Amino acid sequence: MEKTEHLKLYHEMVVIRRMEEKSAELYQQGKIGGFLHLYIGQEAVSTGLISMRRPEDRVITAYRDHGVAINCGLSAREVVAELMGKATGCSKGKGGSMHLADVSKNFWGGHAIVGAHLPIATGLALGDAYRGNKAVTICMFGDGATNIGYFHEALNMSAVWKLPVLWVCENNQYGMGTAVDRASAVSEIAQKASGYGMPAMRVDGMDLMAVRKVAGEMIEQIRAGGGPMLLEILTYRFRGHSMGDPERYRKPEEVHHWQENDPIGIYRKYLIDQKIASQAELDQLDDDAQAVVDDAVAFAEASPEPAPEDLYKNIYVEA
Amino acid sequence: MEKTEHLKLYHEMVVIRRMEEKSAELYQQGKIGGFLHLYIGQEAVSTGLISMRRPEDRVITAYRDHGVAINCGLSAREVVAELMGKATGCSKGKGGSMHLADVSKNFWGGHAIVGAHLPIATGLALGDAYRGNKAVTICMFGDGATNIGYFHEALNMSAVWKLPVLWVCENNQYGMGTAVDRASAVSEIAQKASGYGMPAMRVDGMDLMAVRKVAGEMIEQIRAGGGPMLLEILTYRFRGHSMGDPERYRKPEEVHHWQENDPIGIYRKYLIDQKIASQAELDQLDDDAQAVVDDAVAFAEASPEPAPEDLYKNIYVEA
Amino acid sequence: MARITMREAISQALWEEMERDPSVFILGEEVGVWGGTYAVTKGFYDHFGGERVRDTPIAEAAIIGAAIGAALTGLRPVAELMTINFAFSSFDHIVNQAAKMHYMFGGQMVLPLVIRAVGGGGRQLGATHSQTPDAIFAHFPGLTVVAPGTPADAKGLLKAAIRSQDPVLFIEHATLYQIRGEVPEGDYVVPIGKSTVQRPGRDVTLVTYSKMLEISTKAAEQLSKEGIEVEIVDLRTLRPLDIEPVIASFKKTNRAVIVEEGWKSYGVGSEIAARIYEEAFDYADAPVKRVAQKEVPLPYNRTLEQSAIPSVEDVIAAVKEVLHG
Amino acid sequence: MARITMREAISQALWEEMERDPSVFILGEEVGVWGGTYAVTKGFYDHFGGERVRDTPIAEAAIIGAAIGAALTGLRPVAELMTINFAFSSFDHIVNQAAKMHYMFGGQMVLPLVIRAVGGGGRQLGATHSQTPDAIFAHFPGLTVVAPGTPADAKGLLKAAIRSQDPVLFIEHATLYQIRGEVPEGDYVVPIGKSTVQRPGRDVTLVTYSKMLEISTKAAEQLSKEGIEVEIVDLRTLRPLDIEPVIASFKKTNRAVIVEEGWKSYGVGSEIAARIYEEAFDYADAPVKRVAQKEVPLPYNRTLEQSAIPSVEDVIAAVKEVLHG
Ligand SMILES: Cc1ncc(C[n+]2csc(CCOP(=O)(O)OP(=O)(O)O)c2C)c(N)n1
Ligand SMILES: Cc1ncc(C[n+]2csc(CCOP(=O)(O)OP(=O)(O)O)c2C)c(N)n1
Ligand SMILES: [Mg+2]
Ligand SMILES: [Mg+2]
Repeated sequence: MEKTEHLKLYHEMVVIRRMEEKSAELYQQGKIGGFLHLYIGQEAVSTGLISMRRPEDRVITAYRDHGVAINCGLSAREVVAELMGKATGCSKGKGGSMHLADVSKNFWGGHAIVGAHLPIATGLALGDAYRGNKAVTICMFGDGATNIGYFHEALNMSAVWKLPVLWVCENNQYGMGTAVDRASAVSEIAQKASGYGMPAMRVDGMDLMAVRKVAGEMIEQIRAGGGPMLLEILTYRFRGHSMGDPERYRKPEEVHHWQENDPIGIYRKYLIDQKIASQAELDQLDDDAQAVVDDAVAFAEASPEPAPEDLYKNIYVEA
Repeated sequence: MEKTEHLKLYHEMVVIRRMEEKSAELYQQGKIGGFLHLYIGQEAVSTGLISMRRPEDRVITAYRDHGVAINCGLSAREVVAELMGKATGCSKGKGGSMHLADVSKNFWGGHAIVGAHLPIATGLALGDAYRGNKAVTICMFGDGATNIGYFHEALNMSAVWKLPVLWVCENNQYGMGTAVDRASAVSEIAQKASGYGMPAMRVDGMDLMAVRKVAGEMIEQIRAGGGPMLLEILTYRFRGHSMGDPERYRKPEEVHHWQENDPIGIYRKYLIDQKIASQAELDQLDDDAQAVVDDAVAFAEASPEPAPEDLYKNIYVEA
Repeated sequence: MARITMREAISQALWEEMERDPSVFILGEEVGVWGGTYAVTKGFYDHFGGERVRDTPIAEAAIIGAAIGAALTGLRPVAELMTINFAFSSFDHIVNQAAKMHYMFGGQMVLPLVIRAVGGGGRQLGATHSQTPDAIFAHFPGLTVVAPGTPADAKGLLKAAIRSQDPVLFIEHATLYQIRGEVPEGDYVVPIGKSTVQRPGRDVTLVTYSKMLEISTKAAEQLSKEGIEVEIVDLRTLRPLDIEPVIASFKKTNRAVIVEEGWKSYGVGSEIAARIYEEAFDYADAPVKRVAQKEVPLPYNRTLEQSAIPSVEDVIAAVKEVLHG
Repeated sequence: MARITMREAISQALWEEMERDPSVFILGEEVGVWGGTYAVTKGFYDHFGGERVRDTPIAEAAIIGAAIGAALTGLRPVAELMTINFAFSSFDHIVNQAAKMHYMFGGQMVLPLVIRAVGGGGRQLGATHSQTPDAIFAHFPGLTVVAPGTPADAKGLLKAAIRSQDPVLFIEHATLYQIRGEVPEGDYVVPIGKSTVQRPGRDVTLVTYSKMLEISTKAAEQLSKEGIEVEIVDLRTLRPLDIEPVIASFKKTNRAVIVEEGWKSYGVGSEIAARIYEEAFDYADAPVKRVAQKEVPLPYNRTLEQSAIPSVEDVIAAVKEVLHG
């Protein structure tokens, strides 16, 4: 892997982190509304994972989608603008935090109904298989989503039809306030693959390089015709489920323990230890990231609201 | 096992067989309407299984429910009357073939939406667990039903809550015209239990004694607090999915092969080989069974239709 | 023009569109090897192959979800729900996903998707299998809901649905498959979102669609013998609703009966009645009358079931009532 | 009588019923340890324990299915759907199973089941999370659909729902939890299926329920300053619908406005308008007016979203229109 690639990924992670911190602020100020689910703590998951996709590979995820959007190549500008409901947002202010997307970047959203995007991912992969494309669909979802029927129907169908999907469970150990064991019969999500005769792996999601390795291998096996696979990525969200979570369900010590496992810190240390980058270079990237976010916020703040008549646009393609 | 019990079970199987044959006739004559799903070929499954339940154990199944109803102790009279839509039917003519039930016999139906009764079974077992009853819920469903989300949600929830349910898949190898392998990622349904950390067994459903043995053990393990389990019972339906099935999806040879494995014939042979009953005794039971069915049909034919005003009864308990 | 059944008309539309456009494909339970539960896709599997006529597991959410996903990639899936009752097992994907994705993502996602679903009662299938819940789907903006009542409309509207860029719920009626009618051959497309006068008349406006068009037509024929001329407006599309022909007719007859198979409360007739008054209040000479299903889950027993579904006699009685009070 | 919030009133009803009857229990996502997403069940888990305040997996069909099954065994489950939008993920269990089982099995199955679901828009949650689809549930016979608009009704109706032998969908509104009102202490039960006049008036009948009662009341207060006295009829129950108070009021005022938060087409107002004309055609001095949500999936942007939901101004304008044409 090239140094520039390393630096790019580090930069992406820091952009996500800074953007999320800033979003929390904007939310407190009432400039972002609705639900806001931060990605802080999980940055290495999507940054590592998506760095292994080819442009033709489709990505789809749940409502915890800000980081994924950045990794898919959306600008912080259009992400923050969407969070603020502006016309310049990637979904023109109609989607908000939970519905980021950019089809031109093969990023298919941002979906707010838990698990409902899994069957849709099956269809994306079906579309590629139908045409004989060599693309892989990467579908991300939470641990909580593995208990809903959609998960089952989607994984089963993808396996019966041997579709090119990588099913990626971001196991951050809670679905809202419910620990995995209180909601799932098996605590290792990867085990659920056996009901679909599907290969599965588990990987540490705080370690970007580990995620890259496993994800890269699986994606290429799928591309080579290996059929769908399930990847469980262990991670943790440092913040509440969304803004306004009373967090009665986990102990501060637990959170602190995980915060010490900061995926950005780990990657930073790796880059320095491996002499891939210097402290100063990384500091510079940190500053750059902050500048990217500051610019995005300024852009979003200055952006126009959608026009009143936009209310009636895009209900149907054919009017 | 007592001889009388053996003879009772043999008799039950033959009653089911004769009743199903007669029902097919009544359907051709237009005396039964709607869909009619015959149980011919699968008699040993529910006869063996249900013979192991205690009266407090609840039974719930899908629309292929005629045999199960008989095994649960409903009379052929009230079953045939229901098939003919008569007021004397177990569901007062409102349910029909797919909606037989008798709550007083702990038989909770007959459900026509594939898989939808599985979450309901979870709730039945929850009701018993809540009260500390030592009852087990026996929930039967087809192989095709294991691909719908309801299966997943129900099994997972039952496992998380360690509920007393025996999940019984009657794998008759087709869901309508779709062979198991064309619809399910794994061909052994029992394998699906591993995604729920649930013990599972497979048994030959043409062999009543084998079914009894395995089912009996599982039911008592569950009663003892072992949590839910999955039992796959291999069987075959000798007739079409329902009346009017073009049967383009399977070869006559395949059907013939299985018909030679007739569960009634197998049990009959067993009873004679083991010198439990004589040919003559069994012939007598066959005649009895025919008489039971003839009586049931006569009863049903002579029974009144529901009154016109019954249309408005039982929409709500509270009017 | 050939005189063919509704089943043949639908089958023809599907076949021709699949021949015309390789991005059109079918998925659903028993659409392939079996040939379609209602034999609509008989012969398709052999001709087009299993890739384009895809048998699915019993997994309605995945069927619709997969169709949505495939549509997003630019294909034109025609998903078949064996009956519309099973749409309740994929309701979220129909009303939350298919209906909203184009809007919610600011127009970037396009879903050229058709969901065919067979509805209607009258076949002794019991409460869960006999519903006509068309109104509840029509409640959702973003969804297009079509329900033809003649073989020609079935063909033409299905073609339009397949060519549409929007998600279309196409509701067929199980007891209409056998009816016959003249159907233009080849590329016959009927625009979605246009109500039409199926039978001209001067005395009463009768608004209906789908199966109840057949019942209403029979009623109109009988009434005609008594000198009462009913004008039948067939909605054909429930959303977007084209109320114009209804209003035009009502302004002429000043009386209306609405006939639907589904339940009356919160049904199709509620909306039509409300619209008639909103747009032609001053033209009303008598209260608009709704004929609909009795408010019960449909029972299995044939006599009871038939008594709950609108009959020719019910329609005749309603017409006479709006005429003579 | 104490002046408490709607949240407290609902919480109180649940708490008291659980204390009174050990067969009452709660299940749903985050009802336990979290204390309820909308804090309705805060403190319940500690007091009643995890058996009676059951956190569930995210599996809406299983939540409702399990509640149905438990109800069949004689328990009285109160299932919470975090929002009514997720009822679409358990739609079959609500409308096909819960609503039909009593009838379909000839009366032998009894389902004393309550489904609490939070509905409504206006909080920038986007199209899938902001719906008011009350009408579509009310379409199904066998289901009881309740949607209170005041804290007192919320308490009294929830108690009635829990004690009912029938499955009840109890719809709460997310932006009503904070409103305050006088609520009788202790065993206060409001019968299901009774509409009520919440504000007497002589000029116009305003029919509404749930959140729109608050909006309509504000509008009525402003109109009153202009000398226009609006009579507000609160439906409270959508099925079975008690139209009598609506008709009685309309026969007095001869004019009506219906205000609902959901979409207009095939909505609650359609049914009410149709019923008014059916039962009081000769009393109508002006067309009945419907105020409802604009026919769009609700957008995230606050200004756009607000412009789509009926406002006090919209109601005032509608009232003036029916008065002055
Ligand atoms: C069908 C459905 N049910 C419930 C919800 C409410 N809800 C939103 S997020 C969430 C928790 C999901 O947990 P998980 O899948 O682990 O994702 P995470 O938030 O941890 O990323 C719940 C219950 C929903 N959006 N959709
Ligand atoms: C949700 C749903 N989808 C589809 C159907 C139509 N259908 C009825 S039976 C059946 C096949 C079920 O197969 P299986 O579960 O194997 O049971 P079997 O008929 O073999 O006993 C199908 C698809 C239905 N009733 N419900
Ligand atoms: Mg999680
Ligand atoms: Mg089967």
